[in-house]
Amino acid sequence: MSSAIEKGVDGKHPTNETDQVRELDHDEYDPIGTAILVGIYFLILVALWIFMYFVEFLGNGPTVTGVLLTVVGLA
Amino acid sequence: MRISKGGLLVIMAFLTPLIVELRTVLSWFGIRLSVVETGALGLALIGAVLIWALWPSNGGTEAKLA
Amino acid sequence: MAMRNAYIDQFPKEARVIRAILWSSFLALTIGGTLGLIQGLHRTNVLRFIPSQDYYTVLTAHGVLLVITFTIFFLVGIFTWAVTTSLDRGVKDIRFTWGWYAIMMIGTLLVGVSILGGVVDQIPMNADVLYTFYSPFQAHPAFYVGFVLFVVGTWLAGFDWFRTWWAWKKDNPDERIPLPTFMALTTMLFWYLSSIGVAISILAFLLPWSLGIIDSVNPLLTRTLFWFFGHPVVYFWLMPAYMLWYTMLPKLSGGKLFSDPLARVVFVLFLILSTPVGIHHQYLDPGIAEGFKFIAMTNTMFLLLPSLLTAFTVVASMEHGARQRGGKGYLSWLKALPWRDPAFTGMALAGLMFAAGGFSGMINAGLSINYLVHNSWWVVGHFHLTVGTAAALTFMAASYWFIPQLTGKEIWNRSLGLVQVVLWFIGMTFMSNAMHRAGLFGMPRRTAEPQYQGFDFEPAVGTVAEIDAQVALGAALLTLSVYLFITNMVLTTIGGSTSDAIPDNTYAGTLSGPEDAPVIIDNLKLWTSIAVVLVIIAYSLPLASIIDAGGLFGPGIDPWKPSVVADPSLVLESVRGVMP
Amino acid sequence: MNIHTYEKTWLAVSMVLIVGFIATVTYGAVGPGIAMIDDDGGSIDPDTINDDERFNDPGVTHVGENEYEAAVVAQAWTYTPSEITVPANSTVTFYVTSRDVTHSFTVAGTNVNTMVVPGQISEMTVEFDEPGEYGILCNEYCGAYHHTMEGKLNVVPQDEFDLTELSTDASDEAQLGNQTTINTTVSNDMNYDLETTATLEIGDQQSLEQDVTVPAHGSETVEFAVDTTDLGTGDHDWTVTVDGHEESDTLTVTNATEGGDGDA
Repeated sequence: MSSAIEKGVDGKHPTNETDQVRELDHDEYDPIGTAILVGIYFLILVALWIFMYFVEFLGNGPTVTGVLLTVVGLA
Repeated sequence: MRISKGGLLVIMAFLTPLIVELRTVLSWFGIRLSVVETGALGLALIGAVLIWALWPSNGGTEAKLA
Repeated sequence: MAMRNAYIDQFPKEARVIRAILWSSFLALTIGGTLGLIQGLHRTNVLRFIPSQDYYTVLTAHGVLLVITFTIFFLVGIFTWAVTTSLDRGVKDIRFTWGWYAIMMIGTLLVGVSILGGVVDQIPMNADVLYTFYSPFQAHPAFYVGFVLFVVGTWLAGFDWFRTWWAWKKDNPDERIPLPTFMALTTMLFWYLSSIGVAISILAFLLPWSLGIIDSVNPLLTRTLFWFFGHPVVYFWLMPAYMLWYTMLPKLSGGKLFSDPLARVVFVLFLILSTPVGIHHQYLDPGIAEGFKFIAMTNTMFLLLPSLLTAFTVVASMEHGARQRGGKGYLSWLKALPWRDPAFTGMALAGLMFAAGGFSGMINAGLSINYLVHNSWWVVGHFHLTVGTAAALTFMAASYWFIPQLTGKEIWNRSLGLVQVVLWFIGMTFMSNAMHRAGLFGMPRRTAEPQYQGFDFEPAVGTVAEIDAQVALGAALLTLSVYLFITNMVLTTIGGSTSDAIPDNTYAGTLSGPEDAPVIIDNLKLWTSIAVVLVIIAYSLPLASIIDAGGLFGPGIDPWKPSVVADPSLVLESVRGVMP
Repeated sequence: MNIHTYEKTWLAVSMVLIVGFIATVTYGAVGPGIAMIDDDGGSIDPDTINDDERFNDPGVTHVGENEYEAAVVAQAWTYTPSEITVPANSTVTFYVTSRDVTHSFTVAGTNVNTMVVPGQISEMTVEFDEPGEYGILCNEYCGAYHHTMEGKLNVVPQDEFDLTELSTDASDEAQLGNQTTINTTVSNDMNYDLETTATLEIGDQQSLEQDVTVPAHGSETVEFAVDTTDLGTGDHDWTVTVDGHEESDTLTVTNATEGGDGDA
């Protein structure tokens, strides 16, 4: 419950949580955990996109196609 | 307790999509689980998480020594 | 008595309006959620107690109440909080604020009554036209008038915030726009731009047509104008959730926002790109050239960028909080987050589900792959993860923080709140997973009975019965979750005790503040101009060719009033009648 | 701007993802040749559908060697024709339009899917390689009985496919001694002439044959003259067979004295 209990000074800028144990500023903070998590998300996105497009979609029987004969004819 | 009660609740909730999707993924490898089997697998996973979470964290070192 | 500095102490008059607005929102959520359960059980054939033709009245009400009433009421409330809190000044004239709220309420009532006419014989109205109201379906004029009033109310709300900001700017000429105000204003700017589409569609075509002033409309034109507005509206629902993720989640995690400049860039990108994408809802429409569809896809794909950036910034801010609370390791810091807080946990789980919904959205954005998923149940699974979770669950979770701010009372039962948000996550897992999978084997959306005489669906995994069971289970859990939420809110408001322990009204500080952002980012005129240019590029040629081919008022399209419900066998007779 | 290295990397990776998505869709267009529904079908006034050359008799037409056109009219809550049959190894161009509200024409479990907007004609070309049976459904809400709107698409082996249709005009009753005729109109919707033989069998007693040539996209009527004297009184089942299609009915031959004024 403590997370919601704060002691603000001017009502505008939040101050430390009561259970905060240290203060990290922008320069000394590398969000390595975040990098790992979004990296995993990226890999899931790529894998699922490939699966969806090439297996689920292109493997899903008849598809609407264009008349490519003119293209072939020109080539 | 190795984790807060809130954290434990969230982990157990997070198992739901994992178990549901695991069944779909396994079927692509020819392993078809029935609903009951999936439920049993889910309960086993939840049990495992509970045992992990409730294991006394200071007891862990003793177990390692033994 | 200790000095308390909650929102109600700072802005008692505004707190009253916002309370009224949020209660309108919660009421819509409760009714809309209940209707969702009726649909979930009916479609899946678990329990059918309404005639199937009334399903569409229920569906219209469910859609309108949840994606328009619930979400937009919540966001005008929360944006009023954001603007007043971050500018540290009240609205200019509270009567004006009550005024636009009243207009939105009148609009809602008109729309609500006209939809209700679909099932109540005593009301001589009908609006079984779903929330998309595609012509030649024709609703009662009250439906269109109500819709317009509601939108006009939101326009006035935006004006309210703009003039509060203008007044603040006069007093603080050299200061950067505070982030929450920046977010509310950029959101409103694309809302003004995009709602022009639906305003033209209704005021120039549908309303005069329903009043009998004109006798035909061009269905493709009104449809395109709807989607001109219809995709930006999803960002209208989503932006308040983003604002809460940027300004509240870091604070609730015990940290600071990782980057204020990037948050601004994200909102500028939404302002620029939200509108010129609507044609991606019309990938399978005849009458629109493939090139225009490709342009819409490219814009849509680039619109992924601000959401992907948000994922990083918000998670990094949470990680910052976790590490300040003693979290360590590559991923073990996750354990240090305040999981017992329903406001935090609800928003975090909403963000997680949005990551999954983001993926199905990427599929929806793909031009050719749309053949696979268009108008299937997949799409319903997708938007129940986005508006139905990213927005709805974030709003509910945020209420555990906001209602104490607005009432000065502690939440009646915070543990129940935690159970409620977790229950939403579990229910939505079952429901949306099953919907996505059903869409892949071709089960359509928006249908009362997806069982056909001449063929059966062939699921890749499991059976149709299993899919149905998952959806029904999910719908039941979600409805239970809504009831737990509303119970908690009611008991907090009427039974809760006024407390001195309510936290101060604050939002997250920043690790990299607005001083790191180039001043040009705050130039709203510049970004709005670019947005207008992009809209002109994306829409002028498609609209011109639609009008050129079908005429401004269409090729003699007869109105179709869904209230005229005929027996199918009679209909078949009439079909034979018109056949040559 | 003070942007962290990790976030810059994520920005770059996100751009790669976006460009990759667009590249995949572009590949789909030039590789497998997927085309989107567009404005090629043109527009139409729904009130003139019955006068339209393509839609006044909707159905399948043969237009080239393995090429067919299928015209479909959607209206609440049915498709005309409700059952479409095409041969395997064919290219079929669908033309679909709506008489009333917006529908869809969706072949369930495939990627054949289009909106059907009144005033517009949806044109899409599909290659059918394998025989199969598919359901057609409407996935756009079209009124109170939307959920009942369905159709059928049959892709049959090439040797089982033709576009021959019979319709027969014959009397049910004839007087003994009189002649009666059984007229069968054979229509041919292939784009070449159909040369075939029409056969009439009455009970086990009579079998008549006639050679017939039905022009491409045309029809021809075959007239069988039946002599009732050979048949005798009573009920006689008859069958006309043309190109594997059959039409049957029963002819009742009555006695002149019992049969009244005898102008049957």
